[in-house]
Amino acid sequence: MTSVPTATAPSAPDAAPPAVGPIGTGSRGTRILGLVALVGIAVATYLALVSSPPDENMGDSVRIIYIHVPIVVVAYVGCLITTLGSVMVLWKKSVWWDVTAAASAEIAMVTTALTLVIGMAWARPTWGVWWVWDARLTSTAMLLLLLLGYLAVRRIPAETSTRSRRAAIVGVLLLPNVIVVNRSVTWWRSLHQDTTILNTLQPKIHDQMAFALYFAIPVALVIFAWLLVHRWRLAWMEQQLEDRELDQAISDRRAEAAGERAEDGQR
Amino acid sequence: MNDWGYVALAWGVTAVVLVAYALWVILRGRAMSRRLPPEDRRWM
Amino acid sequence: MEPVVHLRSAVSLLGRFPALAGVDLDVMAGEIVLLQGPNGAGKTTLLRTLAGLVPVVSGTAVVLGVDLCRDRRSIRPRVGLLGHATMLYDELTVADNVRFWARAARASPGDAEAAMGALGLDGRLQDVVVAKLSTGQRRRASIAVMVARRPELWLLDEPHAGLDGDARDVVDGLVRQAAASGATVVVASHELDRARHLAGRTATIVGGVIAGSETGAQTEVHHVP
Amino acid sequence: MFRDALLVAGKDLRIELRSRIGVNQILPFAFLVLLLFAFALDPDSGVLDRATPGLFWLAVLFSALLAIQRAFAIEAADGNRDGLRLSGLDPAGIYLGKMTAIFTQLAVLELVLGIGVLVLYSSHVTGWALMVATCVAATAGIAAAGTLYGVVAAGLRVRETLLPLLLLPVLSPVLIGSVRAFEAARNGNPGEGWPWVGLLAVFAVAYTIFGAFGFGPLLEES
Repeated sequence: MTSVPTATAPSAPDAAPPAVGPIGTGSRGTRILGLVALVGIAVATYLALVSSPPDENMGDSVRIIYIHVPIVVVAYVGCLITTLGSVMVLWKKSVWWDVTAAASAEIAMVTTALTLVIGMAWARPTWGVWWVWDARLTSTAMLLLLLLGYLAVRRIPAETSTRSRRAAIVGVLLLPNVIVVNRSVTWWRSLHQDTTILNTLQPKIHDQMAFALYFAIPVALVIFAWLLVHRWRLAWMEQQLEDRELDQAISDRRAEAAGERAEDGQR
Repeated sequence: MNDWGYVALAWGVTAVVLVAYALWVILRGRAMSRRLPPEDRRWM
Repeated sequence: MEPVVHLRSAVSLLGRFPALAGVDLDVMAGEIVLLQGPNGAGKTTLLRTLAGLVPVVSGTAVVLGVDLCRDRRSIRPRVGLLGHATMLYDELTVADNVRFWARAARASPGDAEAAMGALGLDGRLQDVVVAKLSTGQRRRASIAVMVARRPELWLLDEPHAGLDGDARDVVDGLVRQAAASGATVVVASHELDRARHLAGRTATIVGGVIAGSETGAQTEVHHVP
Repeated sequence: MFRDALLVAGKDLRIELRSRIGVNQILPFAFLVLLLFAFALDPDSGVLDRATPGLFWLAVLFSALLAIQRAFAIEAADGNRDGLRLSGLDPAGIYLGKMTAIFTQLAVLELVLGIGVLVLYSSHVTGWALMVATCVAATAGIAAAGTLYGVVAAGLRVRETLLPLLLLPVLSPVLIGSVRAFEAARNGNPGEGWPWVGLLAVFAVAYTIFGAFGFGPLLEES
């Protein structure tokens, strides 16, 4: 017996000829979205840094708020989507939502870290210190740690469905934990100090200032959407590649079994 | 450092981090898409 | 009659490695089947899959009338798995261990005592902490846990390893007795002479695929797709 | 479910009684933390006295990490996780059982540690009822969340490093609540402390319910 029964051999993913068609995670939709974002960024920057007046109390450092608030909104939306996605994974066993939760958690992590840095850059000229044990700052720092924990769970090497279920259980708790931490920290601080510090956050808002702020928030959400789509596609491809490697491993193993059998036959 | 310095710091850090992150995602996406056939990238 | 084990193209993963790459296997009630094959062929994973511990990612797998692709939990109390790991708590005594696992499986207290008796673990040994047992005694305690649970499907992974001659005979006797009373047995063993003597049929597994099955002198060879 | 919980809790506590890891290692560690705090904060300046409630609960939190890791280490030995999955025990029962065992051990630890704090830091207490209620609610919360995140990390190569990262941020409300309640008890106005006990109780109940549902899938994924 000389003919080795060959198992169905799909082309190995690494050895495959360079994929045809356009390369990357972009598409028509994302290019339009990206264009909208770029125009939005230009206008928002002009409104925030040039056309709007300095604040009576804060001076020019009010211009930090125009970027701070939109970034915070993105971070919160990211957490919300992560928790929503985790619920859908547990409920419907959805791969789509698993990838969405992962992509949005990573963006939320980046924007939460940015929130802290921007917040400190604002606190220093306003309050004279980089950090105060204010409820918002403290609970934002805890939010960053919760997100890091979630992403650490995602990075544990495991079979796809195992990983998605495990991450989903941690992810479902993300938003409730953020809320409980935030409430307890607020309650804790409010017992100790009055809210004079917080009052500086609510200045009398000039019309142009309000417009700069309210314009920047949707722009940030467009940027978030653009990032989310690209990150989603990247995560999706990573998952597809893992699945392909698995199919390859299964057919390798079958071929190996067939080969060994053929050797036995020759003996 | 006057107020503008802190404004520049906040805006600068945000710009650098977001651009770096976006670049990372795009470049990794390009590298990854070379290893997959188009049927796995249906958004093309 | 419906087979107790019915696998078609069953694929199971160890991490990201396909330990079972499409297994076809049928075992009827009351049968004793020997599973043989080289190391790394997938014997242990096959037994763990049949026990409902390892998920079946593709193909068909029905054990004791339950579809493992849908529900892996409900069959577990009905199977007994004797693995490489003894699944005993080192800090507890032999009797504590056997009684705990027996009660967990809702077996009667009498079954626990009877199982310990059958494996020579009554008397002085039953109050010894598991950490102080010899390898052979440990194996015996592990077998006693399995026997006490009165499983319908026995999955034995190298049941003779680490046992002396007398204990091996005891194990073989228990297996025959179980099969005679309607239980089904799948046993993976390197001790082919002893195991062939016990088993009515031998299935060979190579590279995560069943390569052939043999009853007495008859040999039938499956073809891989 | 409750039958299974009792069975598992009894088994875990019996293992603890025989191995005495808690008494011989975790309890001494908690005392060590108390001593180290005294070295770090000058006992003569009054800082130590003012910080006592916080130090007590930090010591409990760090010890709880060890107790949770120990509770899952006994299942990791020699395939016992497989044993639990094969056993036919209700996963919610296993969760409640392990949680009860951790709760019991931590309660004993808090009692001994509390006496230690009274003696070593020469603290004086008022408001016993508030303090006992705080201990019960906070410990239940720590055990409930700890058992859930413990099984997430159990059986992984990164378990020692992953568990603190996951668990400590989640337990920060428990730390805040229990420390504030203790301060209220010490300062002689327990009225301020009871709302915190309410928060701790809500936390414990919510995590117990979620944990009872989430434990099964997590036990599978290993």
